Amino acid sequence: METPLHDRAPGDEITAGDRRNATLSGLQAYLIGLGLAVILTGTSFWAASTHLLWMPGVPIGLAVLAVAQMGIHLVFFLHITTGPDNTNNVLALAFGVLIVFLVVAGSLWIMANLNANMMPSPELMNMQMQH
Amino acid sequence: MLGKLSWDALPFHEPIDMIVSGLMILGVIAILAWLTVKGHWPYLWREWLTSVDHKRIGVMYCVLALVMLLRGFADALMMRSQQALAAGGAQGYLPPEHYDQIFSAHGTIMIFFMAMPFMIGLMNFALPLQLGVRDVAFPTLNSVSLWLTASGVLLTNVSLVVGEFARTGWLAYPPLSELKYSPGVGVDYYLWSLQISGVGTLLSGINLVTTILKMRAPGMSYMRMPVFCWTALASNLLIVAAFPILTATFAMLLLDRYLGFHFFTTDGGGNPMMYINLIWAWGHPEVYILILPAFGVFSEVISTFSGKPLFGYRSMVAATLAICVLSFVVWLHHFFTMGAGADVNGFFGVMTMIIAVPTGVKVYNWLFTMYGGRLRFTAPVYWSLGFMVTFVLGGMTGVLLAVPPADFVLHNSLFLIAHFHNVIIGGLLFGAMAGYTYWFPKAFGFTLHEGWGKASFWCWFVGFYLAFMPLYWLGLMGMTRRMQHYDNMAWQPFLLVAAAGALVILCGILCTIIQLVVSIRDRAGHRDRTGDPWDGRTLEWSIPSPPPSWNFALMPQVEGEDAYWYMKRRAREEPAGPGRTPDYEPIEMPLNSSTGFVTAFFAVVTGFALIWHIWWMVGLGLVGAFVTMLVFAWRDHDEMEIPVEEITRMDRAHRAETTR
Amino acid sequence: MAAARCRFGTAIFVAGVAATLGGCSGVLDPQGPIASAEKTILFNSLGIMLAIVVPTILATLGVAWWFRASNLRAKYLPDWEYSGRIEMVVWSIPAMTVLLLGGIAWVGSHDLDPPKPITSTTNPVEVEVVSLDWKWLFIYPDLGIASVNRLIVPAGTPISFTLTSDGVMNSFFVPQLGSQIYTMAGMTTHLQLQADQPGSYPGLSAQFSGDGFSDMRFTVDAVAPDKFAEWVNATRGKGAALDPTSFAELAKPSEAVAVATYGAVSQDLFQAIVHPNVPPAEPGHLSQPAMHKEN
Amino acid sequence: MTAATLSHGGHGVPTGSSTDGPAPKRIVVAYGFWIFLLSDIIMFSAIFATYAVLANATNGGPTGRELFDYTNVAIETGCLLASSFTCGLMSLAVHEESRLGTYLGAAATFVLGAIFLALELHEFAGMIAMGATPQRSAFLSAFFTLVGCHGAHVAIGLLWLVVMMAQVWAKGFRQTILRRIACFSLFWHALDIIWVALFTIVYLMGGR
Ligand code: HEA
Ligand code: HEA
Ligand code: CUA
Ligand SMILES: [Cu+2]
Repeated sequence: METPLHDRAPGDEITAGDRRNATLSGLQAYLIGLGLAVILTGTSFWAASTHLLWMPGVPIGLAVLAVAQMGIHLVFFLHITTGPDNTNNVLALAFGVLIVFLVVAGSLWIMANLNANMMPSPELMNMQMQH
Repeated sequence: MLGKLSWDALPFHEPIDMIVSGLMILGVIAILAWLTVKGHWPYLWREWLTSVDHKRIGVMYCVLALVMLLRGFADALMMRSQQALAAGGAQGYLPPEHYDQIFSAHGTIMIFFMAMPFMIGLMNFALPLQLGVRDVAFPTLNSVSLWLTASGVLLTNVSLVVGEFARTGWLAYPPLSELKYSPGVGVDYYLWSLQISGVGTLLSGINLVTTILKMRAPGMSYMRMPVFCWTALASNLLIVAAFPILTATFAMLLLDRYLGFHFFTTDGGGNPMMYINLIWAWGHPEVYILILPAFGVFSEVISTFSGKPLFGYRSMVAATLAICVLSFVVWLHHFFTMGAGADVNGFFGVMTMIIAVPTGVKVYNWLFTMYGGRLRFTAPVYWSLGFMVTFVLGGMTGVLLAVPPADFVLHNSLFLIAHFHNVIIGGLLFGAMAGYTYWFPKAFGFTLHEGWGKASFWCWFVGFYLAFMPLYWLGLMGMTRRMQHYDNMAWQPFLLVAAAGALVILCGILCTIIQLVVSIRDRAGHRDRTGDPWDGRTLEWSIPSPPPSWNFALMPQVEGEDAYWYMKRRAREEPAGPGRTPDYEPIEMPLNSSTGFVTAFFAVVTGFALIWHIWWMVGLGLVGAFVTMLVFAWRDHDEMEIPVEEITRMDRAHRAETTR
Repeated sequence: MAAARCRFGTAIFVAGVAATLGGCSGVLDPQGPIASAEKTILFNSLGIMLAIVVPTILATLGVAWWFRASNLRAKYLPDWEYSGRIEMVVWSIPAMTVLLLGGIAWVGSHDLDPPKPITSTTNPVEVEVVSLDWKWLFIYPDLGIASVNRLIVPAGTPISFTLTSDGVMNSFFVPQLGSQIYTMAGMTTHLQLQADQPGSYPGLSAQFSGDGFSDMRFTVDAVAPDKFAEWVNATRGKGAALDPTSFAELAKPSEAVAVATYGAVSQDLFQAIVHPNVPPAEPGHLSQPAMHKEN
Repeated sequence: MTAATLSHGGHGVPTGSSTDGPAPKRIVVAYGFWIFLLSDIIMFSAIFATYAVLANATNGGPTGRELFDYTNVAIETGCLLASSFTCGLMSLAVHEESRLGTYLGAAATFVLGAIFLALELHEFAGMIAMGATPQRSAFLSAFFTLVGCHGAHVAIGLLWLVVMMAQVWAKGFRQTILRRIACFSLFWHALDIIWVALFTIVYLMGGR
C-alpha cells in the first residue's frame, strides 16, 4: 500500500525527477554546500588569526560566520528547506533552536550575574576568582 | 574482582534496614516462586515482557508506577512519623543517615519512578487509540524505553539492600554530592539509576512526539486532535528538550566523581552554582512534563461526562503551547536566594507568574465546559473536581513563591513542601487516578467499582488537606524542610495532624486496592460490552474493550473534533441501511521482541558494575547491550500479518454489540 | 459528611490561628524592617490572589452542582463550545492579576534586594558568617571577636552580613528578621538585616547540608546597644583566639555544637576561608584587569 | 522499486499537514531521528554553556591560548567537512543502489573520520603529557568533556558506519537498511554542525 506523499523526511534530497537527475542535482547541492562551507571556514580561521581586524569585533564576526555555516549545512547537506512540505521538520528545528537559545543565554546571564555579585571585594576580584 | 563491593554493603548492622529489605526480598521471591509454580512464565514472557503493543506497554508502565508509589508512600509514612516524634530533645527512630536517604529516595522515586511512568503509561495507552492508529511510531523502541525505566527502578531498589541510597536530597546538589562529601555509593546509585531511566524517558518522548506529528488517522488534522493529544505533545516536546540537559548535568557530576574532574567541586575552579542552574533548567520543565498530561486527562473527563465538547478548544491549545515554551524561562525561581541581582530575580519572578495566565485560562475553560452540561458524578469526575479546587490553591501558593521577597522567607521551608505536594497530589496524582479510572474499562473490558473509587477519592482529598495544610503553617512559622529532628515544641501539634493526614491517605490507597480487587472479582457484572461505557467522544471508545492488538479494524475517517461523537450522532440521524459490509484488509503488526528486556538486563548489569567499580563487568554489560542491538538490527522478519478472517470476526462481534 | 468535614476543617483552622497567636514565631512575627516588609508583601499578594481564587473555587463547585445530570431545571447546551466574549474575560482576569502581582514582584525584588543597605542613622555592624559542618561561625571583623552558634547584635542597628561556607552549601536564615541567603564555598554573598527590638530569635540553615543539618541552629540575641558594647568588652581578649589553627580544629565536622566565643580573630581569616589557595595580595595585582569574564 | 525512490517521483502536490493518514515508514523514521538529533544538540548546548561559564576558570593552569594549535584544528575541520561531503556522495550512491559507490563513499567517510579522531586523540595526548589534564582545572574539565563528547559521537558514528556497510554487504539495499543509512547520514552531518560551533567557540574564540 502506497500512502500518498504528503510531507518530506529530514534528509530527503530536494529534487524531483528521475533517478539520474536526482543524483546529478543532489551532487550539485553537495558541491555547492562544500564550496560555501570551505569559504566560510577559511574566513573564520583567517579572522581569528589575523591582526588586521578590530579585535573586539572578531568574536561577533566569528559567531556570524558560524551561524551562516550551520545554515549552509542544514540546507545543502541535511536538506532542511522551507518548502511547504517541510514545515514540520523546520518547526521542530525552530523549537530546538529556541530551547538552545533560552538555555544557553539564560544560563550565561544568570551565571554572570551571580558571579558578579559574589566578588568579596575589588582586590580579591582581581586576584583570583577565575571561575 | 568485585570492586568496592563487599559483605559490608549488606545492612547486617541496621535492624530496620534488615527487616525492610528482608521483607522485600521475601516478597520478590514469593512472587517469582508463585509464577514458576503456576507455570505463568511462558505466558508472561510471550504476552507481556516481550510485547511491543503500546497498550500492554502502557499498562506495564502504570503497574510499575503503582508499585513504586507504594514504596514512595512507605517512605512518606516513615518521614511523617519521624517528624511527629522527633520534637525537643527526642531523636525519633530514624537516625540522620537513614532519614536523609529516605527523603532523597522518596523524592526521586515519586518524581522519576511514580509520576513519570504513570503519565507516560497513560499516554502510551491512550494516544494511538485517540489518534486512530495501530501503534506508536516505533513499537520496539517503546519496549526498550519501558524496560530501561524499569532498570532504573530496579537499581534504586537494589540500593536498599546492597549499599545505600543518596543522602543529598532528590536533586543531589554539589558540593554535597561530590566525592569529597559523599564518598559512599549512594550518589552513584542515584546518578546511574536516573541516567539509565532518563535514556528510556528520552526515547519514549521522541517516540510519542513522532507518533503525534506523523501518525494520525485520515482526516485528523491538528485542530481535530483531542486535547489530551495536544497536552501529550507539549509534554513530550518538553521531555525531548529538557532531559538531554539532565543527562549532560549528571554526566558532568559523574565525571567529577569518577575521574576527578572539576565541574562542580569547590576546588580546581569548579562552580557548583552551574549545577544548580542546569538542574533547574531541566527541573522546572519537568514539573510541567508531569502536569500537562494530567491537564489533558481532565479535559477529556470533564468534556465526556458533561456531554459537551470542550469549551474554547483553541484557547486550550494555545494555553498548552504557551505553558510549554514559558516553562523554559522561569527556572531561576528555584534559587532566588542564591544571590542573583534584583533584575535577574525580578525578571524570573515575573516570567513565572505569567504561567498563571494560561493555566488560569484552562481552569476557566473547564468550568465553562461544565456550564450547560449534564454532569454525571462518576469517580473520574470526583477526581477532576477535587483537582480543580485543590490545584488552584497550590498554583496560588506557587505564584506566591514566585514573588522574590516572599520567597526569601519561604524558600526551602515546609511552605514550599506544601506548595508542591499541593500541585502534585491535587494535580498530577488526581489526574493519574482520574485517567486510571477513566481508561481502565478500555484496557481490561470492565469498569471499576464506583463506590470504592469514590471512597478512595474522599480519603485522598481529606487526607491531603490534613497532611499538607499544616505544612503551610509550619513554613510560615519558620520550619525548614529535611529536618530529622527539631527543638521547637510548638511545631509538633501540626506535625501530628500531618501524620494523621498521611494515615487518611493510606486509607485512600487501601480503598484503591480494594476497588481493584472487588472489581476483578465482580468483573462479570461490570463488563463493558459496547466498548463505550461512558458515552465517549473520542476514537478510543469506538472499538471493543479491550481492543484487539491492531486497535482499528478499519482506519477511522475523521470528520471533525470529537470524532466518535460525530459518528454516533450521524448514525442516530441517518440510521444505517442494511449493513454494507466493509472491505477488511489484512493488517501488518510488529512482532514481539525481547530486545527491550535484554537491553535492560545489560543496562542493569552495567549500572550495577559502574556503581561498585567492577570494571570487567562494565565491559561485559556494554558488549552485551551492543550485541543485543546488532542482533535486533540483523533480524529478517519484524512483522506478522493478521488474517482478514480474524479481523472480520472480531469487528462483526463488536458491531453486533454496539447496535444492540 | 460534607458538613462534618467542614467543621473539622474549621477546627483545624482555629487551632492553627490559636497556636500562631500563642507561640507566635517565624515569618508571621517579624522583628525587623526587612521581615515586616516581606510579610506585608506576602499577605498582600495572597490577598490579591485569593480575591480571584476563592470565587473560582466557589464557581467551580456551583457550576458542577447546578449542571448535575439529575437537575432537570438546568439547561442543556450540548453544542455550546465557544464564546469570544468569555474567552476575552478568561484571558484578561488572570492577565490583570499577574500584571499587578508582577509589578509587586519587580519592585519588591529591587526594594528588598538582600545586599541593599538599610537606611538608618546608625552605622551598620559588620558580621562575617561562615557555615561549617555543622555549625555557624560569626566573625565581627571590626571588633576582632567571633562566636559560634550564637549571634549577638545591637537592636535597632543594621547588620551587614558577608557570608561564605567552608564546605557544602547552606542557607543562612533567621525567619523573624527576614531574607535568607545561600552560603557557598569560594564565594561571598551579602545580606542586610536589622532587629528592631531586643529579643532572642531562632536561626537555622535552610539548605540541607548533610547528616548534622538538623542541629545547625543558632540564636540571634538582639540586645540594647549598651549591652552589646558590654558584651564585646567582656568577650574581647578572653578565651581562645581564632586563627588558622583553631579554625581548622573548629572546621572539623561536628554536630550539635555548644555556643562558644573567641576573644581574638586573626586578620583576614575570612578571606583566607573564602580563597584558601590565594597568596596574600601584592600591590601589583590591583592594576590587573578583572579576570572574571563569563565567556 | 522502493518507497524511497517512489516518493521522489514528487508529484509536486504540497498537501501540507498530514491529514491523509499515518505517514509512510520512511518519513516516520527520519522524523523520529531528526527529533533525536535535536535532543542531542540540546545536550551539547548544556555542555557548551558550562564550558562558556568555566572557560576562564583555569585555576592557575594553562589557558586555551597556550594550548590550542590552529593548524591541527584546521586539518581536523577539513577532514570532517570533507567527510560530510563524502557521506553525501555515499547517500547518492545508495539512491542509485550502487554497491561499489556506496562502499567507496563509506570508506572515504570512514577514513576521514578516523583521521579526525586520531588528530583529536593526538591533541589530547599532547596536552595530557604537558600536564594539562582534565583534572588540572575546571576549564580543562570542560574542554575535554565538550570536545571529547563530540569525539565520542564521531567514534560511535564510525562504528555505526561499519555496521551499516556489513548490513549492505549481507542483505543488500532493503527498506530497513536504506532508512538506517539515511539516519546515519543525518547523524554525520549533524556532527559537522556541532563541530562548527565547537571550533568557533572553543578554538577560535578561546585561543585568542
Ligand atoms: C510525585 C511526587 C510526590 C508525591 C506523590 C508525594 C507524596 C507524598 N509526600 Fe512527598 N516529596 C516529593 C514528591 C512527592 N511526594 C519530593 C520531590 C520531595 C522532596 C524530597 C527532597 O527533599 O529532596 C518530597 C518530600 C516529602 C517530605 C519531606 C519534607 C521535608 O523535607 O521535611 C515529606 C514529609 O513527610 C513528604 C510527604 C509526602 C506524603 C505524606 C505523600 C502522600 O501524601 C502521598 C502518598 C501518595 C502515594 C503513595 C500515591 C498514590 C497511591 C495510589 C494512587 C494508589 C495505588 C493504586 C492502585 C494499587 C491501583 N514528601
Ligand atoms: C506538578 C508539579 C508542579 C506544578 C504544576 C507547579 C506549578 C507552579 N509552581 Fe511549583 N514546584 C514544584 C512542582 C510544581 N509546581 C516542585 C516539585 C517544587 C520544589 C522542588 C524542590 O525544591 O524540591 C516547586 C517549587 C516552586 C518554586 C520554588 C520555591 C522555592 O524553592 O523557594 C516556585 C517559585 O516560584 C514555584 C512556582 C510555581 C508556579 C508559579 C506554578 C504555576 O504553574 C501554577 C499556576 C496555576 C495557578 C496559578 C492556578 C490556576 C490559575 C487561576 C485560577 C488563575 C488566576 C490566578 C492567578 C492569576 C494567580 N514552584
Ligand atoms: Cu563567586 Cu567569583
Ligand atoms: Cu519551578
